[in-house]
Amino acid sequence: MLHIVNKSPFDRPTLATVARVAQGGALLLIEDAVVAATQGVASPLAEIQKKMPVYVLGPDLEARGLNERVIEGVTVVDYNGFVQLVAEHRNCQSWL
Amino acid sequence: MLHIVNKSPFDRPTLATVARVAQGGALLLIEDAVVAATQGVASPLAEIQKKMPVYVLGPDLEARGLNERVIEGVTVVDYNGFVQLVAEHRNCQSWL
Amino acid sequence: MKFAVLINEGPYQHQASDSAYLFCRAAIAAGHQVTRVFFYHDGVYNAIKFAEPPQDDRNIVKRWSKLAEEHGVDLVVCVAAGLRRGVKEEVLAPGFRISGLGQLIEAGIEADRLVTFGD
Amino acid sequence: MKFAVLINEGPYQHQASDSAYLFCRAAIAAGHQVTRVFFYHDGVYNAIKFAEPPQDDRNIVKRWSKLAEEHGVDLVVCVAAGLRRGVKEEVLAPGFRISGLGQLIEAGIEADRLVTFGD
Amino acid sequence: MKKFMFVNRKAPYGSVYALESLEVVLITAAFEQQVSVVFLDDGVYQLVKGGQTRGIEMKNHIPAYRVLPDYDIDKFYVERESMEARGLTPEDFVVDVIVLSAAELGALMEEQDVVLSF
Amino acid sequence: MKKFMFVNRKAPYGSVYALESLEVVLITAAFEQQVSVVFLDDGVYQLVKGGQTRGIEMKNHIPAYRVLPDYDIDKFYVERESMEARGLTPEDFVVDVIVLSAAELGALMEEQDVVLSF
Repeated sequence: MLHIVNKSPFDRPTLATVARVAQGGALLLIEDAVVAATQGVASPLAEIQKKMPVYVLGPDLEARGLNERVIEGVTVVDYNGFVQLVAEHRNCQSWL
Repeated sequence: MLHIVNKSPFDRPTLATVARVAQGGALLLIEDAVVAATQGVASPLAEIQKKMPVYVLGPDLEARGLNERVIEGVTVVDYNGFVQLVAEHRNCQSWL
Repeated sequence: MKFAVLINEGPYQHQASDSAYLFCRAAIAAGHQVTRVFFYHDGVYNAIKFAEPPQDDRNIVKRWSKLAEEHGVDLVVCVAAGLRRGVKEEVLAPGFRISGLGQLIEAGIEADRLVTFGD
Repeated sequence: MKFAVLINEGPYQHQASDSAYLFCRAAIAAGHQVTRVFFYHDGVYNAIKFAEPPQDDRNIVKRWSKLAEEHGVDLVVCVAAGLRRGVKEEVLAPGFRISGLGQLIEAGIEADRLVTFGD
Repeated sequence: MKKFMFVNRKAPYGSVYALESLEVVLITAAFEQQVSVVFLDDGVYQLVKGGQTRGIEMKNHIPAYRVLPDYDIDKFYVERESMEARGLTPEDFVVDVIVLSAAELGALMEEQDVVLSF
Repeated sequence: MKKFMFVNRKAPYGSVYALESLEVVLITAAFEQQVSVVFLDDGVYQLVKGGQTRGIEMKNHIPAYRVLPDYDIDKFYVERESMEARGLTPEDFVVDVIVLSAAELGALMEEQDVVLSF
């Protein structure tokens, strides 16, 4: 399952919920959630990375001026990559 | 200053921010924030109560079926009380 | 006392408009004056006259129009936020008018208290 | 592959409609089909034809209309959510149609993937 | 037949998602799919009984969950941690629920064909 | 003359509040009031320089903060804890900011006549 998160870990508990609930597949960070993948931010992302690969949407990082701060082990994708991730996984869940 | 909070402490960091920033006056919990004033919920409310009186909007508690769970030391007010609180304080801040 | 109100969200999706309305009504009942309600961000959607909620639900748009009619509350829809979202004269319910952000600042200057409702 | 999309927020206030649009465009460019975009909750505001954003900003409503025209994407506005908020035939931009929630469930059944965008 | 899951994570009344999610679930009944409805995080407040909405002049939609089993929608799942953190128990809810651990809920989610989140 | 404070607590682009808050601040300049603009929680991301919005097809409004000092709006306050928790420093921002502790910010807020929160 592809887990899609769009909220900052500072602003919502969403990423913590995913860390608790999600059993596998992959995680894609979009919109305000991209801040979770930047240096110096403490978030449940490290825990999630033990369970599944983590992707982050490049255009959202760039818009926020954060593209040079991405932490190691997170893969930056564009919208084409977003589409591919949805296609590759049997199902998806947008954690609203 | 009257501090007005409308979000659940489980869903947003707002109440934690108020606990950190607000220096005095009073706090009014409305809308989804009323859950912070109910039994068995761990939130920054206890810390805020050391600094200022805390009020909670009764109609919002009743709508959510939580009116019999209000913790001690929090005063339940109706919309009339909400208006009075705004009038009594020199200024107000809705923590959106 | 003179109150002004700022509403940042549309009707139904968030409780902001409901809370603001019940606050205004209580303020008026207590003898205060609500000089202006300013609708900003998605708040501009509160002015769409075509709204037709289910019979057993409250009609948020009509409630505001009625408050304007009965108590002279000035309902101002932000022109910039409205244009962006398609809330223009063509869709405006009675009692609402479209004007600039300056009306919000003016309300803040003239009222004794400005109370914001949003998400 | 057949994609369906659900949009739960209006234009501008949240990024949901932007993200959904860029996702749809990328999917079509990659050779996939976007069968239906269903607009629910405040998502119904994406269909208001009167929207007139500043010249230097994107026009979210027009973008959706164009996608429908050029790629046959079925843009469905939820009738119940639309009535509640005043988004009816009178305000509908080209390419959008109003129908029931059943169209969302049908899209979920028929598409290979249903992707949701919201707040 | 597909497996549909509806995920509710927001409190009722503060926003419309709880009500409009319920409206989707009701419609889904007509399509004879396999439906499960999940409540976690603040979504568990959507099931708390005894609410009186007169004071906020809204319609109380929560009792409507009780009619869903008549349409063969009776799988209501609540995540244990979310429930306990809010001082709630299954007796507080308007319908019978199945309490799941976070891991159990995650596994159930993996099995779904369509997951809708409100 | 009244003291107006604008409080920004949300990240830019994910929602419109950052942009439309800036539009209010710009208008306020014409009214010759005492204006301060505060950034805390995710609002501090509104000031991060170097953003390129082409990929999301939105307008980059953040450089517009640079024109505000021309209209005598130059009090930009950032709360220290919010900034540090996000791994940011004053060098990361598009304008010169005054970094305040939470308590200092709270005291400044008490002095205001009108506080607008977006």
